[in-house]
Amino acid sequence: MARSLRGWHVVVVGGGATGGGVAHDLSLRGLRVTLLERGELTSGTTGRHHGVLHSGGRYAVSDRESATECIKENRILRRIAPGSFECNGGLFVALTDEDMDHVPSFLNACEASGIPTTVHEPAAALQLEPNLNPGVKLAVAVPDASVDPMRLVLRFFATAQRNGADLRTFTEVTGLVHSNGMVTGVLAHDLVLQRDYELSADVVVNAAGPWSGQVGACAGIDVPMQLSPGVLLAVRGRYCGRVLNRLHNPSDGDIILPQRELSVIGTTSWVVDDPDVPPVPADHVAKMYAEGAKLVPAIASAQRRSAWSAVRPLVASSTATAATGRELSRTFQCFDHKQTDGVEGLVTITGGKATTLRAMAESAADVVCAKLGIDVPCSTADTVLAPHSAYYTERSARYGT
Amino acid sequence: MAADLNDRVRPRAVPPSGRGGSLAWILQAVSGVALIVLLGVHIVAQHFVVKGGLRDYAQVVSYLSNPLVLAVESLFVVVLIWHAMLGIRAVLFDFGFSAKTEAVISRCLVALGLATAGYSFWVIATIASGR
Amino acid sequence: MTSTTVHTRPTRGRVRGVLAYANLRRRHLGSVAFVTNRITGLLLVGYLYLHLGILYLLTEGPRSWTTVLHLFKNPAFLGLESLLILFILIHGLNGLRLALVGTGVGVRHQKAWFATAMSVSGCLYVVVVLAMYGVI
Amino acid sequence: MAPESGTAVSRTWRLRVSRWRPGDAHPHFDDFEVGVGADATLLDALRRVRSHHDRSLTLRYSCCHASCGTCGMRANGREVLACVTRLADLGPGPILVEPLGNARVEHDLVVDMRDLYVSLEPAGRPLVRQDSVLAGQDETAASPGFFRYEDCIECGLCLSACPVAATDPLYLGPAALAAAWRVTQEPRGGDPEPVLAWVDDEQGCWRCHASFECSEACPSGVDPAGATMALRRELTRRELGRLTRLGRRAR
Repeated sequence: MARSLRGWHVVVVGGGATGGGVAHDLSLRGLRVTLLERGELTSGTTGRHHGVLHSGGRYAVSDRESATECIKENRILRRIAPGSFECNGGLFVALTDEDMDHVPSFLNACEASGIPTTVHEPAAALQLEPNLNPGVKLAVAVPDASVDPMRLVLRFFATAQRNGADLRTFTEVTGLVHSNGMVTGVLAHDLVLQRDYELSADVVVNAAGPWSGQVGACAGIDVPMQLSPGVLLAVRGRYCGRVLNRLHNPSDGDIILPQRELSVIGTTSWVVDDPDVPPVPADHVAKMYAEGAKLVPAIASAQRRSAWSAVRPLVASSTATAATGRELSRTFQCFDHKQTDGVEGLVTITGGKATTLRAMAESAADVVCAKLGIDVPCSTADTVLAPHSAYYTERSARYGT
Repeated sequence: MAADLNDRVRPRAVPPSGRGGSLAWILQAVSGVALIVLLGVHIVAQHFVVKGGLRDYAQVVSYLSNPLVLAVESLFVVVLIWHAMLGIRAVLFDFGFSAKTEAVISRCLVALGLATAGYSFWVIATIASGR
Repeated sequence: MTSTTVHTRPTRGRVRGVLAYANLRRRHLGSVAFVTNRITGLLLVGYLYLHLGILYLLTEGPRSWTTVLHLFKNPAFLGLESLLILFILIHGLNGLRLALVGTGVGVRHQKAWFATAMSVSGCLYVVVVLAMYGVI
Repeated sequence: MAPESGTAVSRTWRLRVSRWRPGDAHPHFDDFEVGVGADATLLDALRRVRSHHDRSLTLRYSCCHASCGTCGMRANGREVLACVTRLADLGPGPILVEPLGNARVEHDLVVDMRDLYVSLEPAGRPLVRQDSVLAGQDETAASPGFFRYEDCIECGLCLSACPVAATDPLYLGPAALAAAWRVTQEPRGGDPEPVLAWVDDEQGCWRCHASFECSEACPSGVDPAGATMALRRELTRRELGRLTRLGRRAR
């Protein structure tokens, strides 16, 4: 290798889970990383996702690949981020006969995906979760957990920062420096000092989530995005100890997640073009109340704490353009634009779920290292992350005191 | 683990005496409660018992000549001055002075307290002796 | 790892800082109690030294004391004296609340304690004023 | 309370936002007229300002449901979480939006959270605790125990509201004292003794003047003032215990 590892400079665009994972992975492998985020870290989709550390049960029947990925990552994350989850497990709850029909295929699919399950009769289920709908017919326990989306991802950023990554918040990417099919850097605008500057890079990783399309467009590339917002409702009062899922094909409002003193009900799914300010339709919020009340009747009269929406950056498979975005596979995709569009020096990583952020980062980092001819294996699966507070306590003041 | 972080996190002028803060505060609270009693006695004995609320010179002298009154008044003076000085110290410490300045303030207040107590005892003594 | 000290927290300048919490516009009952306790406390210390100064006359002998006595008898002065009693009541009873609450007793009802302290002070003050002006 | 249905008819709100950038002598205020839904939150309005009026306005937010603690600021002089504060509750007049107090302003509405996190370190960063109380169940019900994030979301509102922190940079602050009490109650394998020794100090729990502003400002019901007083009760109990033991030994 001509230069030392620190000689290679990678610019990561986007301060969400994917950006955090990639910055951590590449810094751990020894590369010099600069990350640009136009707002605060995790202020995009990452901060606002449901907060479920999926066991994969939800996708076992419909998306086996996604499910297997989830359970693998679920275990890794518990190992590398100890103490960051409410590890109470999850329950898939069958309420109607139609749900009961799903049980056999659900159990088989879970087993095939390597997801441990325990079946509970109604009496046992009500003992575990007293607020559960008394009409419960069957409950299947899986290793779900509750996540604090901001703090888990902040651990990745804190570790990356500790390993030398330069995390620049409130810095917006206004363009990509590219000529004759090669991206050599980014044009950055510091929102605080109102200053424009250019940042050269050996590889630019586009981890901008729902905005990946806009970043790709800066180099004339059409990233096949499908933006699918979902509404989430947080109500005051913790109505369940563990994550409650409705046992049927994934649809709206069928997960209740306990988090601190709140219960978060989600989610819905539709398709939009503009990722910026997704609306929070009142009828969706009403639907959350209705669907949530099926699992836990007390939710119907729970006091609303907040309702918001977040945009899922899904990968539109070139063939099927889905109506609600839910049909699309929930695995992630990593585009090396040298292969896909003949543009060197730009990698886009998008799609997937929060639970699989480490795996997404690993595959993106592998692609980057392969492009740069660096043969350093990924070790994020065995490296315990720094505490989230380290991001603040070890951050040197950027603008001087 | 938490202990070693302690000094690294916040260098301290005064080494952690373990009882650094609690004694000062408890004394302030105890002296305050004591004052409710002592001040109550002082006001009632001095101003309410007497018709018109004020004693002329002779009555004051005779009142102070009684040793029990002398003892209670002296205790009252000490506790009151102690409470007052701690109170002023708490107010001044709210200005966020440096540790060194705060140490100086504490010493000055002790001196002021002693001076005030000295003066008070001198007053009581001269009156009681009926010069 | 950079050294971690807490010195970097900027206060709004010393005097401004103290004045900051003196303005009670957007503060709650707890702050009202804190500020009243502080103001009455300082006033009482002021009175303590005034009182010690006047007692000096007693040491001068009967003549100077009786001249001052007349001054103390007129009703205007009595009004001032009653204010002193009010401050003592407020500071004392609020101080009692702080002593209890400050050691974790009745913390949940701290506002109720403050309300009782103030109302008891008010009632006793009325009794004292009546007694002073010889009504009772 | 049924969910607020009704069309989100938009209304015009007037925001007066504090602006400051490294190098400015002192903050100035910019006024914005923002059209958002009738039941929109302060965060919705600020995000709209950012996307439609002035991109350079910098503020922090992440979860939008008062669970991450990044969007703390002062609205009309009161410490709030922007994401759950409805504009309708902030009154008609221009809404004054300022950064948190008692912390170094980095730019506009973003303050440096370093001191808050540094003050929380010695308590050992308790993030998850055990609990068994579910909403709608009376506490005596034998609902099974579960793990749960602590209520404290490290938002810094208590530190901003605290009058002692306003004047004394060395004061530990309500957040740290509340964290110390949590560790004392549930050591979680750590040793609470050094934590108690750490707060038993003139700049620790004995510095609090019981104004209870921190508990009024706390959006998560942590009651830091109650925790500080509980620390004092524990320390006083130990102190009196020690004195009586000394007394007995002396006799």
